[in-house]
Amino acid sequence: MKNKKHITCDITVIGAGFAGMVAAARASALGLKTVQVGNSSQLYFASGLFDFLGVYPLHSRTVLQDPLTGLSLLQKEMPEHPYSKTSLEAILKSFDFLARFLQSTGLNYIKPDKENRSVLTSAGTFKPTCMIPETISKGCLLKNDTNLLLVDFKGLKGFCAGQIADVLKKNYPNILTLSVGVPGGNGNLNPAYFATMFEDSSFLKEIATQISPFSDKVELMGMPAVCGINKSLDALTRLEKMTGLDIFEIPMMPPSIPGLRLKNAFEKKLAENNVHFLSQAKIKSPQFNGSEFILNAVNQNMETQIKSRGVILATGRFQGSGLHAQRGCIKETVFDLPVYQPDKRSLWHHLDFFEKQGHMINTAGVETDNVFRPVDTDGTVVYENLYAIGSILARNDWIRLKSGSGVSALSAFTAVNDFYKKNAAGDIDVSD
Amino acid sequence: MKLAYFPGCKIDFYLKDYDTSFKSLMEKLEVDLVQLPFNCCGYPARSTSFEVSVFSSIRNFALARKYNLDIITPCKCCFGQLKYASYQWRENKGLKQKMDCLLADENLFWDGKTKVKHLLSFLYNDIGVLEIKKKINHKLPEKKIVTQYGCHALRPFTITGFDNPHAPRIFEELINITGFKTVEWSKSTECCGNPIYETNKNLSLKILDSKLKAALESGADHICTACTHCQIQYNDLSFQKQCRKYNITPVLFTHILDAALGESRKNNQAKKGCRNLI
Amino acid sequence: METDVLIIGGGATGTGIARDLTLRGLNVILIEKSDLNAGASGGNHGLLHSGARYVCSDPEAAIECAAESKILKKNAGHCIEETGGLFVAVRGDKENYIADFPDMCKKFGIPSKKIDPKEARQMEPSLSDETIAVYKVNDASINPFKLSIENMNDAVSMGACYLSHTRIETFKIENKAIVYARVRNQISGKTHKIKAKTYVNAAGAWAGSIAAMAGIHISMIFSKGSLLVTSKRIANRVINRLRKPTDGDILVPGGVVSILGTTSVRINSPDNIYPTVKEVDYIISEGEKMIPELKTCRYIRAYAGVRPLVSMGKGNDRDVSRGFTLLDHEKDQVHNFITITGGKLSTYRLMAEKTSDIVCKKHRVSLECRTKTIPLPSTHSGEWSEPGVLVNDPFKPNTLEDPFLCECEMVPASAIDTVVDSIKNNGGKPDLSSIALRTRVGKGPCQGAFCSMRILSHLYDNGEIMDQSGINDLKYFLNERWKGEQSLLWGQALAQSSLKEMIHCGLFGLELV
Amino acid sequence: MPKLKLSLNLKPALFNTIFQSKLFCASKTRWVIHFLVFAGFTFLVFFHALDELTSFNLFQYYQPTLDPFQFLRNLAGFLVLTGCIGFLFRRLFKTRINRENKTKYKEIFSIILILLVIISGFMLETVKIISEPAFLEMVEDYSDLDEDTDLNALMTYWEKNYHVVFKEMLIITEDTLEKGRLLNDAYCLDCHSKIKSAFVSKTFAMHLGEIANSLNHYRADNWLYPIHYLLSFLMLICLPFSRFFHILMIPFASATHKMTSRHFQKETVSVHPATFAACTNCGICSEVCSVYPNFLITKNKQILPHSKIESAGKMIFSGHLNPEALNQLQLGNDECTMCNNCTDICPSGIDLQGLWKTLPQTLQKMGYPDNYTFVKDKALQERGKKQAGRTYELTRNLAGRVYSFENCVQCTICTNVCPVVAYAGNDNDMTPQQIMNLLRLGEKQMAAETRMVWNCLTCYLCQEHCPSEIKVADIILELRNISNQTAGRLKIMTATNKANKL
Repeated sequence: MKNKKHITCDITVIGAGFAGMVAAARASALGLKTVQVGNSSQLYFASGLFDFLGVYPLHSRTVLQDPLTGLSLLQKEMPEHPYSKTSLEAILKSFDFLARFLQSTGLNYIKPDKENRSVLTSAGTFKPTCMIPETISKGCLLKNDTNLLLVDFKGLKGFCAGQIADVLKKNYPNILTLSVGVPGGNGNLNPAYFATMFEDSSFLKEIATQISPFSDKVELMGMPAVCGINKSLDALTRLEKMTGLDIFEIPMMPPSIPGLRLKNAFEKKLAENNVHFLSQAKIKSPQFNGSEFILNAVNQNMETQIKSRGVILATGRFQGSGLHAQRGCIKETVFDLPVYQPDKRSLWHHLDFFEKQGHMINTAGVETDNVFRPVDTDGTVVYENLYAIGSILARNDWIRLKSGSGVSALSAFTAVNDFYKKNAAGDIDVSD
Repeated sequence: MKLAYFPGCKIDFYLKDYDTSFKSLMEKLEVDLVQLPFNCCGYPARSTSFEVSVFSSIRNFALARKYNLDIITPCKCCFGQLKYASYQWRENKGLKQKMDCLLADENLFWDGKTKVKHLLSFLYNDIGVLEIKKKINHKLPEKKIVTQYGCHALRPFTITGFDNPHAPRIFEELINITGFKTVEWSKSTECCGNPIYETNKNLSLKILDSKLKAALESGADHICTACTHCQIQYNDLSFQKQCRKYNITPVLFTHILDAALGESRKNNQAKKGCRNLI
Repeated sequence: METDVLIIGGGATGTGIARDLTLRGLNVILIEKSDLNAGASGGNHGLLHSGARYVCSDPEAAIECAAESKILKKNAGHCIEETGGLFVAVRGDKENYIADFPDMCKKFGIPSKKIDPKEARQMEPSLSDETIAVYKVNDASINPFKLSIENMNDAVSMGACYLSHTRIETFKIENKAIVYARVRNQISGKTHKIKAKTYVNAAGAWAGSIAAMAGIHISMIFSKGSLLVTSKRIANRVINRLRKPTDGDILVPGGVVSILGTTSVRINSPDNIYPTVKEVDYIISEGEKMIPELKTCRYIRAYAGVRPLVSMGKGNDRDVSRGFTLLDHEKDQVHNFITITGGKLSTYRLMAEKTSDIVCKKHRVSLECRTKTIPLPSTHSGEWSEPGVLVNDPFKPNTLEDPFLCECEMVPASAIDTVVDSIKNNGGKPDLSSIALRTRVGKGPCQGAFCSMRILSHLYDNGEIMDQSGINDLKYFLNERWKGEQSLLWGQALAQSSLKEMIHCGLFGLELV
Repeated sequence: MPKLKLSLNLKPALFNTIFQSKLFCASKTRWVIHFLVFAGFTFLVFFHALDELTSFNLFQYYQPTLDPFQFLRNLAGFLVLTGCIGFLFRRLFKTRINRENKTKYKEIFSIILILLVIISGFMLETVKIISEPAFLEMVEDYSDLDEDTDLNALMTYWEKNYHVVFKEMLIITEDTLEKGRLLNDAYCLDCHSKIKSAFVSKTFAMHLGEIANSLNHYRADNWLYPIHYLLSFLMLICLPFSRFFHILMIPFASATHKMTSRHFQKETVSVHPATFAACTNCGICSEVCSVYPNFLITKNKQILPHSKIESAGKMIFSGHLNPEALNQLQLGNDECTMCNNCTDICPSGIDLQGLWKTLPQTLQKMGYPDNYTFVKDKALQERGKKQAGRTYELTRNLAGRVYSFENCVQCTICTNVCPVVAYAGNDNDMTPQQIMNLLRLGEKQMAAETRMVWNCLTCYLCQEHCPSEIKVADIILELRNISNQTAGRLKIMTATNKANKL
């Protein structure tokens, strides 16, 4: 027999990825007693950039400068898409909430603009995105004739300034590169540990002395996104002062430091807001007794019975194990909800990895009503107070559309607001 | 309330202060401590034999069960190991059988009912922050404290269930009621380095040094521990020189709370500990 | 360029011929339209047959296999793991085939030993409990990549020349003989002439189209075989189904994985082949009868190869002899052109020997074949195609100066450098695909998700790549990996591949470039 | 051994030597038994054996046959006797933790020797009491009786009151007794107290019966004397070689033992090897040993302090310890948690903890380093060797079961959060994730021999952060167990090879 524990709460968020975190943030901000279950390490995979809608339509691979035109087209053409369930204002509001929430933890984001921003990645490509951390923001100042210095660090795998420069050479001819030797080790640097070194002022000074010779040759400097974890902006500003350059970070492949910053910020603030977090627990045999959900959060040593009026399902897709693909079909793992999916496995994936329309399997997921409550095949709501948010939502190929964070934030925000409106607040307006 | 006091191997010889202040604290909170002939919690044996380590813990549980007592320990390492062993004992049928046989040889048995509490989780869950706050009669000066959580209580969360493993709060809340103020630092949940002190002292101290630097950046006056091993690590002599350089000293949580609960008349040593702090 | 012999095709046979001929003192150029083992040589089980599989269907091949297997074990031991093999029949398999098997083995001198099914299950716990008969044979597993790399390296060390990414454009034929071949470098796009005394067409499945350039018709049949790679080694020995050779009946251990195959699907062209979902499911459903674990285990990837068969006018592809076809085109009025195709990996050396014999006859070289006796040397750059080489090689406790670029298969930066040097030595251009061919890079569970980027930036760092081609290189490499993945993505493999898509499409937006 | 530095700690040593204070704390019954022997014997040694030096000088009228000396001697003898019987009883009928028979016999020998000395003493006294010849000689020497009747009277009196046994029957009458009493008062009373006080010997004498005559005949009093002397000397000779040595060494050990946690951490520990001899093999240390349960499972006696000190003594003094035993000793000592329980309780006052602390250095010199050092050093020499005929292992437990690590998505989060990877630099080789990959590649043994496995802080950060929820730390700990076993095997192998070469 495992040790048993009982918790009663207003709302349970299953999942601790980006969407789950936003939901828990919103719920706790509204004063709901919140329990969160999941594995927050998924945020190590988050780029830390909040996309809204980057590419639409897919077949023409149109990179959107102005997401709003794309959105209206998408809402017209894809009425089932999560974005089509709500308005532009709601999306902007959810981003706004998110920005304020993160600001309260000391993580500054540049609020959404009318235009998408292009963020340089470590592959030398540009990623269209909407809301970005302040440490990355100066990269948007990059123009074709900018004198740019790209810095990499010896031993930091997967990031080569020369590579980015070579790839960009055609359009950005004035790029200089510099490989900085890291004081106290020239070998194998792991980003998370390396990032902490930037919070040390003596380390910053040594880095700065290597960069300073370039300060009158260039106006802008790009470096891998490893500049500090908990005080990233502070570290970056200090480095800027020492070198006299405008500096921006370039996101690289996971484990991503901007993602880690998000993780820390969410975790800290949510714990302060008294969100009860059950790390790595799994929900087994959830039940609904007519008025509340009874969820068994099981982990190795304990079984926590959660009685909760509402449930937010933010378990993600395959990587987050919200969906599980067997050889023949795709299942939802917690409530066994109906999953919208291609008819057979041969349709799941295209032969070309970079197929422009994207792989069909990425549209699989849970279908919902307008407030993100999962619906049955015939369109009826499965449970009154069960919401599905984030990447588990069907018909949203967020990887291709570059719409991951937007859909997550929007659905989380809408779902929690809806729950609050119906269950706690009466008819108070919760739009703020 | 009556609990079996599990001091762990090190406290008696290396950290008598912790022992006395812990006892004095428990006395003030009206908790009776019973001393049983406990053996090692089994943590050190994790390196050499899984079976041995589990058995060591289970034997302690069986001892406490004999007197129908739950276990309380001030050591995070012991706490973690006891939790871990109880989990393994329950999950692993073959292991359980073997353990049960060995216990029977000594006329002992265990049914899995004994609970183990760490000082902090006991204060937080069983006594309650508000209850303690009521008893505080001595407001301590506003000093800045950073907390050293101690790995083995915190992780793996799915076994210990101590507190949110990524953003724990218990320790801070318990300190903040005393008047001391906790400040944030990046390394509160990281290891102190003690587990490899014997084998790789160099690395062990390097880790400790990085912690001290981070604590300094946060502007703390003291590092507060609630674990025998962490405190022993911070007490390391070669390291203390550096502490003095940075002007940060390690303090035991029991000293802080003990001081906040008023001076104890009986216990001289505990009194001294409190005084040093204020 | 001028040489004695121009070999077309860099598979096991082509490289084998190159080594054989250089050992007999001839000058050789080997051209390959992509890179080593691009065809059937890279798309097979990696099984060194004991011959037992063919005792009933093709005794001739069986005897050849048995003899060759002995020679290879002696001379190329470093490419071979002597696993031993089992022939296993499960309930429902044809009784008379089982009954005939030992006699046939005996008849053709192939050692086999009956084993009690219970004992067999102790030897290989993964075997089904429906097992009814088991025979032990001398099968072994062979690393075809290492084999070709070592053959080529040895040939190059003796003066041969290897040109990768070089495709035959035309043959200039005059007086019933090829005067020169015009070839095009696929990467630079430049063409040039290669003049040789003899031309050997060892293009495997593409032998027909090469021959066609010389105006000769060879009627080829293309039979696609798909294979699956499991994420772990399921059995220690080669496990064959004891029945008439058909689909999904062999499981071969290959280092740390097992390879399950195959299928036999008639296709029209040997280009652009890939395993399909249907094939994958079929192979698993057949394999799981023999080894139930195959139903649930994780698969890393699937790949397909094309068996180049020369039509003899029979019906079923499986009935076509697996023996090889060696054609001296003198009869077709091209005197200095030889085609070698068909056959199997196990007999590649024999095929090379026979071909070289003809070449030597034409060149009036009287030296005997020496590959039978001279062991294949092991080279440093060849070693990295072996899984976990690191462990064999001086294990540096200090990985700081030499970080692993491919974490899954633990390939350090120094290994990449070694391989890059070797590629450059052979006149090739180091890119992700050619590196992956010669190392274990990208063959682990992550299928290139992380290592591709790390290696690419390492190459840029070292100045091996200087321009924008890196992105295309990356895309090409990932797509090649993807072809092998897409048919078996479910469970954890799907989670892994979605992570890969998140990185390369979601973050880097490579699909937009 | 490290540099020896003797600093004496006299007060507790004195206390422990005279009152056996530590034994008293450890076990009351044992203290009682032991103290009986100790007190009795000490008295006998000082006031009886050495009476020429002590008693005669201290007490003017001292005579061994005078009360209270006679009584006290008997009492002391009796105490020793009871104590020894207690000793024997405990050793024969009470099982104690893991006592080897060999040591038991050795101890029993010592006890029996004491018993013999005491018994021979009592016998001597007894035969002296009953001895007619001795009586007559005394009469000759110390009286001027010349009448047969006087002699007869004294004899009668002595037969009655002093239990001398005479050959011929004496006729006892009131008169002769009265006369005898007077004569006794006159001649003997100065030197002979009432025989009652020699309560042990008297009892013996009264129960001798028939043998008494023959004893008298053969002058047992004459030849028992040298026997008693010889036995006493035998004991004296045995002193340095047997358990008796502890009599001298306990004061020494107690005096040199000066252990505090501060000293301990400063690493200024020094243990004089001579203190090993203070060990009486009482086993009390093992009863309180923190890691006693480890012994119950591993059955490695070298976990228990009383075995360890014996082996350590053997190793240091004679070097005659086979590789297996040395390995066991290393493993056993490795289990020690340095809790000071044994040292705290040791009745002999030996600085056991100090010994445990210094033991690894000695063992390392003999080729049995701790496993971390072993793995670390081995990495330089032996890892480069090519393993011939590599086989792939298919096993089934956490480190051997693919299910436990195959879900790894290679994200390197575990590596990124690992403090060892972050701070160890060249001190470390593999990262946690690489360990998982080594396992997947079938290289379990290799994985177990990496430094990472021994550097691991067991802080569980990796496990807590793994998005695939792989039990990274648990696997690493399991590998450490494997490494522990194989390291032991290798050490024995190397040592045996070395020995064979020599």
